[in-house]
Amino acid sequence: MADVDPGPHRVRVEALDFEGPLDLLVYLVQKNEVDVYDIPIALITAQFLEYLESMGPERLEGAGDFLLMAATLLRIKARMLLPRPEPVEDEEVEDPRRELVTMILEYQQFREIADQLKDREAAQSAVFGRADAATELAELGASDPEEGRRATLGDLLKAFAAVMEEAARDRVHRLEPVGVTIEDKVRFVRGRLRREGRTSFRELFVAGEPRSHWIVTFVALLEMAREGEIRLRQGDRFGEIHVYAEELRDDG
Amino acid sequence: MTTAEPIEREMASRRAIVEALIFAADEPLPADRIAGIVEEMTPALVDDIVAELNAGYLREGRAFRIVSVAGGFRMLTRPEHALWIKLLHRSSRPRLSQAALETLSIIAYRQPVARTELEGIRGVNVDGVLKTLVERDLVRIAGRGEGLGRPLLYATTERFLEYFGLPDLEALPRPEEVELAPPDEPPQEELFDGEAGAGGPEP
Amino acid sequence: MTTAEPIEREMASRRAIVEALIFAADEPLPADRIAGIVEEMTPALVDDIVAELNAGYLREGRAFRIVSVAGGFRMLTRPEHALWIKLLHRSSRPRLSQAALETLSIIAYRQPVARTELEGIRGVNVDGVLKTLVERDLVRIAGRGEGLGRPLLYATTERFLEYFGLPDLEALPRPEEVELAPPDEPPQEELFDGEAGAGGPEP
Repeated sequence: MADVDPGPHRVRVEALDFEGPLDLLVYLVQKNEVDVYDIPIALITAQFLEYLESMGPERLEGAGDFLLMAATLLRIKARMLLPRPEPVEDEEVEDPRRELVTMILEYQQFREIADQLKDREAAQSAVFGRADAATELAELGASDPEEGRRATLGDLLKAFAAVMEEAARDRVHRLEPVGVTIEDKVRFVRGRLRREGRTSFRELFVAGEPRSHWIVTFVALLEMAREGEIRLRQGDRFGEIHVYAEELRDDG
Repeated sequence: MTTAEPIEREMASRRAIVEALIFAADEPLPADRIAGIVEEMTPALVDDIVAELNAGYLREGRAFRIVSVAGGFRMLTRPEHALWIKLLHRSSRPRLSQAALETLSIIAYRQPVARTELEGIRGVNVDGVLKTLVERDLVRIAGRGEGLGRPLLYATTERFLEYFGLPDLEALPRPEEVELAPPDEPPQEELFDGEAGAGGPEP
Repeated sequence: MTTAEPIEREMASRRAIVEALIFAADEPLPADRIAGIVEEMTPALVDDIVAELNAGYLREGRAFRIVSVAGGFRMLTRPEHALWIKLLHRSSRPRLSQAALETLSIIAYRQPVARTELEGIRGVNVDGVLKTLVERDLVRIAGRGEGLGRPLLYATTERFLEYFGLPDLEALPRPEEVELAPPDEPPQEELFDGEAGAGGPEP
């Protein structure tokens, strides 16, 4: 475009940021205005390496991909320097650059699609649905507000990772001495029941208590239920469970 | 559309803006909020425009209307259509609570699995959740275990695969397969441009 | 309401039901789901009614319209009101990064596709991007490939279509006709391992 072309060697790329080695290659091919089917491999390789050298430490985590491409370029360059064998009849001589060309063109093609998707994304960001729709559906009884949005595979994976991490953390707690006995918890439950006659199941599991204590409470409750000392009742299907003292029980 | 007076066009456009705002709002929209956004608009004018919009909806037999509730204006379906909406959503894909999702994920990876193991991992009672998952045909009883009391074992169903778009159970990714991202690389940053799409409509 | 013929009234009421269902839904609503719950309704008739509704909205200067997206219908505001609604919502939706867009483009055309093929084309590691795309429900795991280690295969989701406002995969943007190889050379298949992606629309 410029009238005075400073020459292809002057392409400066240091300040630019690239998505990856192919992004850089496409840039170099376009900037040098060379034919992608006849890439001046020595020139492009030199500029590619120049960029690599200029990469600051903050880009180092992606440097491996660039180094890999640099190695490919150097290999192609070396093969280009080899004297070409006389073409044998019916046998195509493979251009060492062919694979590279295919990679560049293919990448370029997908980048065009990405650009078009980007335009579509921008267009979509200008239209809005009813942000209130989910609320209205819940109000109409057409969906349960207790339930989350439609779960995806990603949600499933995340849930599993979270729950396993939590369980692993609890396992560490379980190694600590329990420090509470079933008898302690039976007394605790009786104390609650004596005061109110009934208690909510959930409230017996004291928040902040180690989970090992909950297990002891649970075993204590099972024991008491087996002995007929207490009765467990659930209001409705998913409702709260209550613990009642069996009235006729003569507590000895 | 062509020969309208400038004033009329102006009114029509302000009417459409008010309509767009009430339509897209995620909560009841007070008149003064609208007046604060649209220039040369007053709460009283908003009230007039809403009345005009509602008259139009009625005239055209639209299925919705703008209702004034405590906090402001909401665009809602007319009550006579509620039945259809309920009917539609009875047949829709079930949604899952966090508790259901967690339990389901353990069943998916550990199947066939007993209730006690599920409770051991989640640390809470899972009876209710299990029941819902079975009712929704995401989980099935797959037999009985060997141990004490021969506990029921749970596994996922065909419906489960369909729900998560999986061709078969084998395709369920192992957590370590998807967790390959190096920890120093925050994925959100990688997915999104830093400053993102602020600003007005695109050229 | 007044002297309309029974048939006309019937039509008007069915139109209102379709409108109510699309208005109330919080995701794209397929025509066959509407047809499935309303008597004597077919998907083709739903299409006609939607066209009629849209003509009415245009005539009345409504701020919204019904758009065909991700295999269903969704009621959305017209783009000219975007500026006002963005003022209302305050925070703007973040846009996808270049890495995410490029990865999505390849998945869209090559699905189902393995991670190695994505990395071969992009020339960079895609672990982090893939994980986040799955979490964001733009990409799903669609099975496992045949090759060594049975790699996970990735495909796009319905959410992907909705995000980009595409009615279906056929509507994906076409790249400019770029020849992948000079005309006298064999086509690209030879250059890739056989495992590559079948299925999906051709670029």
